[in-house]
Amino acid sequence: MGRRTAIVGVGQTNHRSKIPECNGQELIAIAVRRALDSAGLTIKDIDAVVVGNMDHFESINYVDMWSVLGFAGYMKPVLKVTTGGTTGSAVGHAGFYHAASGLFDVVLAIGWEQNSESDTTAAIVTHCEPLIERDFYGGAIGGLASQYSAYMDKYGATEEDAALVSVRDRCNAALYNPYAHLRKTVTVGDVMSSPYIAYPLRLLHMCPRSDGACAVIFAGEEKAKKITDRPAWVLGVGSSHGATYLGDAIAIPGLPSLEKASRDAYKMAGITNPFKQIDVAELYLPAGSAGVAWMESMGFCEEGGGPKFIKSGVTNMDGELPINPSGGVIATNCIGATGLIRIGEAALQVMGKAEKRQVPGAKVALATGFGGCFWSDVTILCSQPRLD
Amino acid sequence: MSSQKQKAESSELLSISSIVDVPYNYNAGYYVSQYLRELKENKRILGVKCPKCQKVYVPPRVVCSQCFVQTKEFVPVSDTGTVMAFTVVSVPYTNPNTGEPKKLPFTCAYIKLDGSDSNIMHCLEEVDEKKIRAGMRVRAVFNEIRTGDHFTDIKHFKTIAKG
Amino acid sequence: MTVELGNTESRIHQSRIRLKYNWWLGNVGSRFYRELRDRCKIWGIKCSKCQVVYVPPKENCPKCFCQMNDWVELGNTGTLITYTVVRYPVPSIQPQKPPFALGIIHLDGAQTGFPHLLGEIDLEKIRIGMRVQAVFQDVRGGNLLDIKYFKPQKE
Amino acid sequence: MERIAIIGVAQTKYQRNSPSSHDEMAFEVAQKALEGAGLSIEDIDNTVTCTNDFWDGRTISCMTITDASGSSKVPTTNVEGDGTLGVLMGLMRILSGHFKTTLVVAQSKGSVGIPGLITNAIFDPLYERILGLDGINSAALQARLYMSKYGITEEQCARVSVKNHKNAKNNPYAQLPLDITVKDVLNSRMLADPIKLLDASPISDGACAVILARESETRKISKKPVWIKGVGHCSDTYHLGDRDLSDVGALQSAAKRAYDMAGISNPPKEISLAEVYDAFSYMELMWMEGLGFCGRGGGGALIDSGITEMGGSLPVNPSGGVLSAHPVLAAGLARIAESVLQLRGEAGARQVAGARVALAHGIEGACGQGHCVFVLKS
Repeated sequence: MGRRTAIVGVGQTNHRSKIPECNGQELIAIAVRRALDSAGLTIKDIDAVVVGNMDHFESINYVDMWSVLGFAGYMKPVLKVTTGGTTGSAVGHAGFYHAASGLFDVVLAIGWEQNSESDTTAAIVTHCEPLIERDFYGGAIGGLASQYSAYMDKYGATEEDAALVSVRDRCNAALYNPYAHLRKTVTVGDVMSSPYIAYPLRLLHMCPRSDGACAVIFAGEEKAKKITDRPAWVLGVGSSHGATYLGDAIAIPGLPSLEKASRDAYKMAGITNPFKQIDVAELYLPAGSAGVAWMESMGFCEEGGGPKFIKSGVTNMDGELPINPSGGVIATNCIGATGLIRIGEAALQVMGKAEKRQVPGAKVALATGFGGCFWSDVTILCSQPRLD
Repeated sequence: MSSQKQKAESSELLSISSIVDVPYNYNAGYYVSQYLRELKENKRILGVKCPKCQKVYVPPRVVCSQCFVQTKEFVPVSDTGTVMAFTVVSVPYTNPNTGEPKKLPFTCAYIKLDGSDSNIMHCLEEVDEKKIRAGMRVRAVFNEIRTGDHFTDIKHFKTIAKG
Repeated sequence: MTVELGNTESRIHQSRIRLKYNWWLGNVGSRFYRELRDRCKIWGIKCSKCQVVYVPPKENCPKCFCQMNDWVELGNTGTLITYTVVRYPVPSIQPQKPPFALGIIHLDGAQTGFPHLLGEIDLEKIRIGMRVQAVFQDVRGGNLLDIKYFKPQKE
Repeated sequence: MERIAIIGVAQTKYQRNSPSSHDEMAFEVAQKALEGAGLSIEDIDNTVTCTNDFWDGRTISCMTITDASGSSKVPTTNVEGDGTLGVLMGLMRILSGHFKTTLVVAQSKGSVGIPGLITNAIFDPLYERILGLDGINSAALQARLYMSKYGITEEQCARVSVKNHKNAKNNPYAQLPLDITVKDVLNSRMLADPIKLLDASPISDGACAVILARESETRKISKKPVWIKGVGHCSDTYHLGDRDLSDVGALQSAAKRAYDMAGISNPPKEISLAEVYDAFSYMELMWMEGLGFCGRGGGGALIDSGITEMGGSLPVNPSGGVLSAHPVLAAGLARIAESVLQLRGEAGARQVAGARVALAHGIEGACGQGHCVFVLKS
């Protein structure tokens, strides 16, 4: 039977719009070295590696093989997991399954992207079915914008509601997170006066594209306890990746995949009242709109209650459920790393290592991943091996 | 391939630039081939029906994602439908099919055709977001010269005037 | 209309993925190509722990993960480890019209191989162990083909 | 390790320019694997897909087969790599205690793209790609070095091709069942010395599916379960020049892990048959050495001895191997599927009599940089 598993180390680069002083493998090495240092380990202690990114963003085929130069993977077990925007969270889950299976004790999970090497939106567009959908998809921005137009229509939400999320995340990044890419405080007025890039979303509603890498180290129970006094225990994982055609997934004003993935993760972790039981959340919100429309999917508010929930301020740093102390995806989006950064940031919170962005006393953290055909991954981490 | 200069000093950082150009012969398979043939020959939009839940999917596909049974029956759906969601795309990007900049703006719309239970992605003639809303009724406009290509055989969807 | 699998020919939709990429060389790779471009010099980098000289150089030792900073200037000559003569065409990626020769060269002073083209050579008389030397381009842009190819070294 | 079994397998017929789309192929094998196991989709509680964005010409290529692989309603992940690694992922998901039954689906359509361009993208864009390296000519560099170092002859490599194409005649799924002679191989068109057309695997379309289950689930089905006794995977370093291309250390390490787990100390004696990833004829000889079926450099003598022929003491690639059908990603999964058929005694004309323990092997990247080895037992 499987065994308890925890996160024992987290490392990430200082994300930027471009990092020309590193090639991709050197970028990975920075994150890996920081993760190893944070756990007091060396690369010799790593039993297996999982890596992920998107092939066409850097045009590298078989990245698992290429990436070994980023962690001296010579004579190590390595494999690659790629599921679109959910790649980072899927890599994290794969790291968890590696360790939980008992086949490997200490497992390194790596997500990375050097988006500055190509035209990210063009590469994203190629994820559409090439005969039916590719020509009219406006990239991830277009999908999110379409979804929010449907949400606005159904629940009367506004562009300003989405701007509030953008302001929250951008300000958190600016004030608290030295690793974030965009570190400038903005106001709702700033967001609303930025130009539309895909109606109803404006430039400052959206995430940037970033260069960066993240590494998270998972360990089985026995090893985890030896490595640190306070690991981040993985209590729950959930994942829902449905649909082949975007047409089947987008024209729905919520995020059914997130609802399903969080339900599975809550069940596994024993969470019955997510709003009360979760202390902090690191959510893959690629646009401010998602921070409004998807709140109900995790059970944080009632259906259509997103705007009211955000306006109440409970998700601010001093609120009852702080969301994205790191500044989230709207401040940093190195796509293949993004989902793993959410897991890493959530782990830092429950390990009490989140420094200036620490939510005091955080014990239970939620991390999500989003991508592909509007897919979701959910991870629940806890400072203890089980909920009280 | 060529190299690009970043800075003209001793710590000058270089990069390798290249156009990666990979042609693909995407294979439509059986279901989508039928769909494209009907568009071309009969200006007709085909869906496929799940024998279990009776849902109609456009474009046709081999399996019902919910029931995991093979679809067995093609059914024509209407050329009219409802816009379920939309966006007017104005962010510049490269069209990966050509390597050239994508022509902007365009309206990406998710349309539920009458008689279908799924949404198809296509473009609207209208590109002014103030004149588009979810729930709006639209009709397919077919190209006179059709080649069996979904993107061009249906030229776009046009707003159906009220009344 | 019922589904009759295999009833029609599949439609083939010809398209492509055509995108421009700009891969960063980083500090180490930039220095390697600057030296090649500006001074026709080939540099390797040595792992102080493994005592192995790598070419092309890289920041981290591929075997022990040490950060490497010990640059070693290598000669323009070396020994052929292995080779092949490519006799089939692949559109757009081949540096020369086939047939052309590829080899991996053990540069003097390095412990690893350096893959490159072989030129000024009788394609039927290449052999493992032969001595070769780098021929540089007259006009160099900071990429691998600043070395035109390796040719047999005069005895 | 808890006992995990393979309880269902299915393959498409492998062919060039298959009329089916990716999802149609994936659905065909997913459905056939379920039917073969006597299961319905409700019995599957998670899936793993194996797809590749370059081969498919699509970012997030797993999306293509999400519905068709039954992944829309259960947790799924996508291993972008050989099918053997997909099975490893499926296995770990079950061993974690969170799942009972995993459906693994791998597919690829080599005929959609241009393999030379797609495999060129395996190489480092900074230092290698500009040389026009691809899957074939990099293998030729490896073959030349390996053959020269150990005195392996082109005839010995040709014999692998003759054997495997002949074996393919007994495999209804194979793409290239051929009656050829060593002379035919030697006289076939030179691609990149020393690799000739008949030393190389074809361009193929195809899909393969495998169902894994924990022991408690195997009681529900009538088919004889085939047990996963050992697994190991390992990678060499990346730059071609940094590797000793004649070395098989990564395979030795992967095999050792799998053998240790399975309790195998004398592989040639204890293993009944092997399905290995022979993308090129010389590879089968090299992999034999790495798997410990003979000593280093003994691959040539091994094929000469006839031991690896059908009827020999260790038949290798009774299916015809990858030389007879090479649907990238699905190819390694097909090695597992074929091994399962052998251990169930359902391999038809290619059945190895009395097969009890089988080895299935997949590779990853250029020149076998990565390897994954499975030991299976009836």
